[in-house]
Amino acid sequence: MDLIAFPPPPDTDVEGLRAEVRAFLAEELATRRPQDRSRSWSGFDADFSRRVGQRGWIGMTWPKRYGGHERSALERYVVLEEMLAAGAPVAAHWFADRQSGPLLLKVGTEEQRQAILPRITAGECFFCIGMSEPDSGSDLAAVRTRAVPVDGGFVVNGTKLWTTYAHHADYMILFCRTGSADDRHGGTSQFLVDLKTPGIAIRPIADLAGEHHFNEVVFEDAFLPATALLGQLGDGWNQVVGELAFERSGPERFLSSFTLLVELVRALGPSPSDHAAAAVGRLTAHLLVLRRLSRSVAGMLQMGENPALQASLVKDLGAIFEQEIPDIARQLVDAEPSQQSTRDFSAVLAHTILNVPSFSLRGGTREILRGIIARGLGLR
Amino acid sequence: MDLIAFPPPPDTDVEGLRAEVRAFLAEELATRRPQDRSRSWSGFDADFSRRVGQRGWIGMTWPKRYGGHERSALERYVVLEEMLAAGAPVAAHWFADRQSGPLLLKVGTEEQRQAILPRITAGECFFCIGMSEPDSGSDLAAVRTRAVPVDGGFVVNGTKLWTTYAHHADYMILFCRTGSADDRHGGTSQFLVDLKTPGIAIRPIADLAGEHHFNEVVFEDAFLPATALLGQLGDGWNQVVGELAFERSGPERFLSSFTLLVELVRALGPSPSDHAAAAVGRLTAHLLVLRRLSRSVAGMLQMGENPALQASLVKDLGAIFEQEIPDIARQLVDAEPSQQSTRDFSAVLAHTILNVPSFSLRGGTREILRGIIARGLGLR
Amino acid sequence: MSDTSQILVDTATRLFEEQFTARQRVAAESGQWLDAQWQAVEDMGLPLALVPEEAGGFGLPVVEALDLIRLAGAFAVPLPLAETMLANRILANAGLELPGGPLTLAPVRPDDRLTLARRDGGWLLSGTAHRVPWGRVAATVVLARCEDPCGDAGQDGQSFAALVPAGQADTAPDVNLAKEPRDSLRFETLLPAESVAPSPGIAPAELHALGAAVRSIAMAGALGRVLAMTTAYANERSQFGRPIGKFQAIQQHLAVLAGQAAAARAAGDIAAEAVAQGGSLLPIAAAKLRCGEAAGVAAAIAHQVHGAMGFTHEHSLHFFTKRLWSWRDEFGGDGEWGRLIGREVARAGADGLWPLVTAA
Amino acid sequence: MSDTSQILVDTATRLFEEQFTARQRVAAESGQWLDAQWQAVEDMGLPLALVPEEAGGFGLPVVEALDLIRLAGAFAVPLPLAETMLANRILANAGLELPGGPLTLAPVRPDDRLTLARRDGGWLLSGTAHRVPWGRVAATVVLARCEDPCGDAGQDGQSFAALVPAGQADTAPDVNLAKEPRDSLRFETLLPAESVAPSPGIAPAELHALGAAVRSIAMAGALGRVLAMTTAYANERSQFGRPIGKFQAIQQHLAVLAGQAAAARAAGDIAAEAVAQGGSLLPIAAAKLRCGEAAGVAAAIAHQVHGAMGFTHEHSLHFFTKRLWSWRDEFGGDGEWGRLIGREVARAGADGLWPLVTAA
Repeated sequence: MDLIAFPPPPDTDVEGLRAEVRAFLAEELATRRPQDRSRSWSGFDADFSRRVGQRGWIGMTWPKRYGGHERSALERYVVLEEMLAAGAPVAAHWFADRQSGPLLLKVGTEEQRQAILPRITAGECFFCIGMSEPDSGSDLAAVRTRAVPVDGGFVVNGTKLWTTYAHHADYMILFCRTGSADDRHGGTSQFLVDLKTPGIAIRPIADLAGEHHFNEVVFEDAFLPATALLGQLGDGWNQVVGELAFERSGPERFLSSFTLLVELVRALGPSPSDHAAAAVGRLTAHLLVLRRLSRSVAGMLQMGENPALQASLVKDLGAIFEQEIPDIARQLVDAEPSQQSTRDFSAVLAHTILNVPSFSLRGGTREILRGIIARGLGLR
Repeated sequence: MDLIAFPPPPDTDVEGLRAEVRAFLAEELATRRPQDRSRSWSGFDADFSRRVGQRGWIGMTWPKRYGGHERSALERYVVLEEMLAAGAPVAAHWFADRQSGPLLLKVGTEEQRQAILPRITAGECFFCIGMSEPDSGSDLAAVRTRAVPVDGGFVVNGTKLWTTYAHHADYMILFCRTGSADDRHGGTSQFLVDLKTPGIAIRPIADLAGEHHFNEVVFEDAFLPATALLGQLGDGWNQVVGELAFERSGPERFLSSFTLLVELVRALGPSPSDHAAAAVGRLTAHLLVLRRLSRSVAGMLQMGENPALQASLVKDLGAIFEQEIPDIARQLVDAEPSQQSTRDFSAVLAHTILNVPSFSLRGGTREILRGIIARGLGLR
Repeated sequence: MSDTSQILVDTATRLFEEQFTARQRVAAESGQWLDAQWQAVEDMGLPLALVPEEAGGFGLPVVEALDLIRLAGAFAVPLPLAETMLANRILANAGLELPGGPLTLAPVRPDDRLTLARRDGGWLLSGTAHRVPWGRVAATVVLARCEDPCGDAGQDGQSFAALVPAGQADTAPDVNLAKEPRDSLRFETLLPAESVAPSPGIAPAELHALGAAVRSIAMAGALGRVLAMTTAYANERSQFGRPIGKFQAIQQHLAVLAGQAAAARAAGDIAAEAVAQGGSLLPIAAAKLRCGEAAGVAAAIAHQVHGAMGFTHEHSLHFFTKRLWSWRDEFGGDGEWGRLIGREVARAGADGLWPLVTAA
Repeated sequence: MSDTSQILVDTATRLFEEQFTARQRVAAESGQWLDAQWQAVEDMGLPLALVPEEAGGFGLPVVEALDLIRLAGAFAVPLPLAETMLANRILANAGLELPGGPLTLAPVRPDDRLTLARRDGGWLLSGTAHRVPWGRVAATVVLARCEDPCGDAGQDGQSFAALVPAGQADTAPDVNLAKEPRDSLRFETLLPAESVAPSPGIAPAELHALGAAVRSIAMAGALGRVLAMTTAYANERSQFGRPIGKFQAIQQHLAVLAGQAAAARAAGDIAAEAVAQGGSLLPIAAAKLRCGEAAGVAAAIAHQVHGAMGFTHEHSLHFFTKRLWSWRDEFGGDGEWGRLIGREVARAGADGLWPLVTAA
């Protein structure tokens, strides 16, 4: 396999849809400030998500019988990239649209799908992902949270960490141990957890800027009915690995700092210096290439291929790009970053500087991704 | 130990000496073209070295009884940095002044010292270093060249590689195996080898630009007298490691691309753009800091300390600096690099681009150095 | 280092260790003024460390006094210690009385201009100074030009130092990334004659350079701490069955971090010596630029090694990285100082570059 | 890809594999013209790959024809294949006869200007073109403005294509880092009427962009080869008792190299599609810049992994890295193309940036 040859993205006509989304966003976000737009996919707005659902833009590729719209992966891609480029607050429906819904479609029971998927597509049912734990970050197989079979279901004990928006979510996809701790991969399973279940406590974790997105979710003898099991008992590891290509190649992997690039262009004005023009031109060139790579992976996913390696390449390149934007911006425009600034550029710069460190950690650290790529090259 | 706190360099008055060296170089190098200057410490000129020796600038810190001048390490430093900044062809006396002479002083016999050192300081006896082998680059302990004791001396067989200027040198400091191959460190020794010894063949190895600096030196039953042993039998590893601090912290570790920086300033002229000024200013700032770090290590060496870790830090930072100069220069001045160009900037750029890859390989690869630093931090 | 200095450094280290824990830093971030801590710092006399002996200081060599600022950086001390040290030095230099209490400096942004004019036997101070450190709580030592009418001072255009008590300016609060106050102060303030004096040798441009020097030194301190924290974390945190510090990828990162910290430390030393020798601009510019660059590289590595843990408010890493990300742009960012050096190089010309480097 | 194209690619691969070994590359570096190899390439018809069927080409889709240039890059083919392909296309486009043999293009530097004027029933070509690829051996297809007197052509200022036989210009030889000829040609040359024709749609600026596109595509090919060579070397070379590819530090390097090679490949594809669709400037500019940047990063890693071995002339790595270091600056470097894109972005404005990106 030629790892570096990405096939051309599907040649789908999406410009009508794109215009529709732009018109919708122009109206929805008319008053959204740049510093709010710069939150990118961590902006949460349940009402906005409901309206997105009403437009048919959640679960776009899913079967109609589950509330989906049976559209192509590239059409979904267009909606998503337009939302991210505009800085729309997608977080409420985001995790379900990207990961949880597709997982339910792939391994869920008919009952689970019918109960949940239409509510997701309506923008009325929000998900969070319960993967990481205090001692299991990059080393996912080290999870200790455990579901023990009991009469009629399972009892769960343990602690999940870094669970984004658990405090607003209806459900968690829980990844935990159901077998022996020695069986690193085989002894794990996934569950569909209603967060109103007794025995689940959600505690905020402030991030370095003092904001609350993360949570610690503690399970203390939480009882899950047998129907909460998602997929096969003991198959959790394989199911999770299958999600990764979906998680690592989307436009969210290179557009997280895009608002700052927009504000940089605004601050530089219509007659940038030669150097500023070259710097912005370079970033734009990177963006064009990343977008092509990412759309190519979307096309591969649509064809049913497993572009896990290509997705890792996109995420690694994308994170470099997202992280260098604030470095470049602050060299081109003289401004001390301040989240409280009344100057858009300064406020967006501040938000971006404080957030970029996470871009090469979330969804697989840079070192883990590069290890995966190296293995793909035949080095390990 | 606080690894990152470098003591202030000794406060030695060296400006008189500096002026002397500058005057000497101004005359000696009046007609030397920039592309020749850009060879930095790989420029070879035996006549020039003899005149440097006549000025008392080789073996400056060595005892007078061996032809040295008993001057301070900082005085030697000044002579060296002036030579390198001017692009003087120092290679002929360079290896002996930096490494081989100090090694002889440290572990040589009185006979060896008296026979060799005065000729070095006179600029009439040139050295090369026989360390690397085909299968022993970073892994020096893997050397296979072997000296077997025979009546009255040793017989050497094996092949040394990358031996810079062996084809012009009088002597080689040979590092080879004298004990068991299982004893990775203990079974090695050093020898002072007269390159006119029968059984030694020197073959050129062209570098990527097609130039000849490197050699392969093949020993076939070459007989060395017992008096060629340098230091203790079996002590080669410790002796070599002791050389490293001398080899890794000098101005040659950050001035290798300096000629290009000079030609860049010339090409930009008296009124650079804001961006060009900032870029040159940044490089100059790095240079000031590197020079302070390097002179600090010179001071530590003079005090008899063993700043091996600090030297590794200087070399690592210095190589980054030397390697980024061509990248920055080509962004600031529009010129296609060509070694045959009649335009100085283009010719110097070409030479530098072709040579910078070696700067993070020679004298310990970047990865090896960083491993040493990590160990110094307590990580291994 | 002299024995006195070593004792001072040791005592200050103990003080900072005792007084500044995460709890104080969180309180300061939320906008609280740490009065008890300030008193402790003041009781030890640290704000006077840069004041000459004849003006009531304790005659510490300048380089050693500035080492306190490195220490404060290493403890993320959320107080205007560096600002007060500099302000007291400027007051003493101008022969004005040292008021005690926290002080700050203005202007700190290169485009801000403050002016003084004779009015009613005293002085009228006018103008706006942006992003003044701790402007909301500290008295401000202002450097201003005397403009017409200067009256009998007869020194139009000369630089004056003036002491403005806290609360005498229209204050628009703002902060840096570490939530340290960086406030806009609008002055239209009558000052008594005894609060104003000529400030020989220190004009606003020199103040800017002094500020750049102390921020460089503080960055060197913070970077040393970031290196120590990150090394310790790499040895503690296990993944895949061993400490992450055993992985070569992490080791290579940490070696780069150490290099940046060492470069910043040397740059800070360069800046301190330049201040001691009278404030030569080139080395201070180089130091500020180099420390600012080290700050960016080092903070990125530190967060990468700390992983999600370092991204929480609970972990202390951010107290240092947020300061580094702020300080690198205060008193002139990399670009501003780089241009200054680059223009000096251009003036010296290609063949003057090396002499410029060895003379700096 | 069509079956015909796949057959062509496979055949060309075999040809390049057979014909271009280190021996040929060394000979070319020493200044030798590889006539037998050129004949083999020409016999296969590759120089006509971009010529429309009606003008004697074999009607290959443009994107697939350009893939031959990627292949040539992957084999460091030391012949003006890309130049001849483009030159034949320009001649065909202008309705001029295709002469066969190696061709090149001029001008290739943005500041060079060539002019044509009517003279004695033919044309006088004047001006100097610098750094013309293979100028010393190839016939040159020139793009020039017709200036007064244009005579009955009556088209002052229009762009004309002209074919100048080899050896008709004053030649000052020069080379790039890979020792590929890059010669200055000074023309003061009378051409017969049938060698000159209007060149609708291709002016010197478009020629510059076409050149940038083919160099991007060639860089993508060379980078793929560099990745393969470096991966293989890491698996072969042992240090400290195991292949260096088992060390995490080397693995992380190679992953970065793979990312750069993938980005360059995608950029090359973007450039090829832009040429196929008529030569839109923005994607070509982006491609050239991105491939040039990848070239620098990737070549540095490749040499770092290859160690001293890759620094010898005997090892083949340098044939590729020297081309990468040269090609990134030919037909416009990163800065030139970045400025072009950046100015287009500035024209579109902040809110026009995203629409510009999705339309490109």
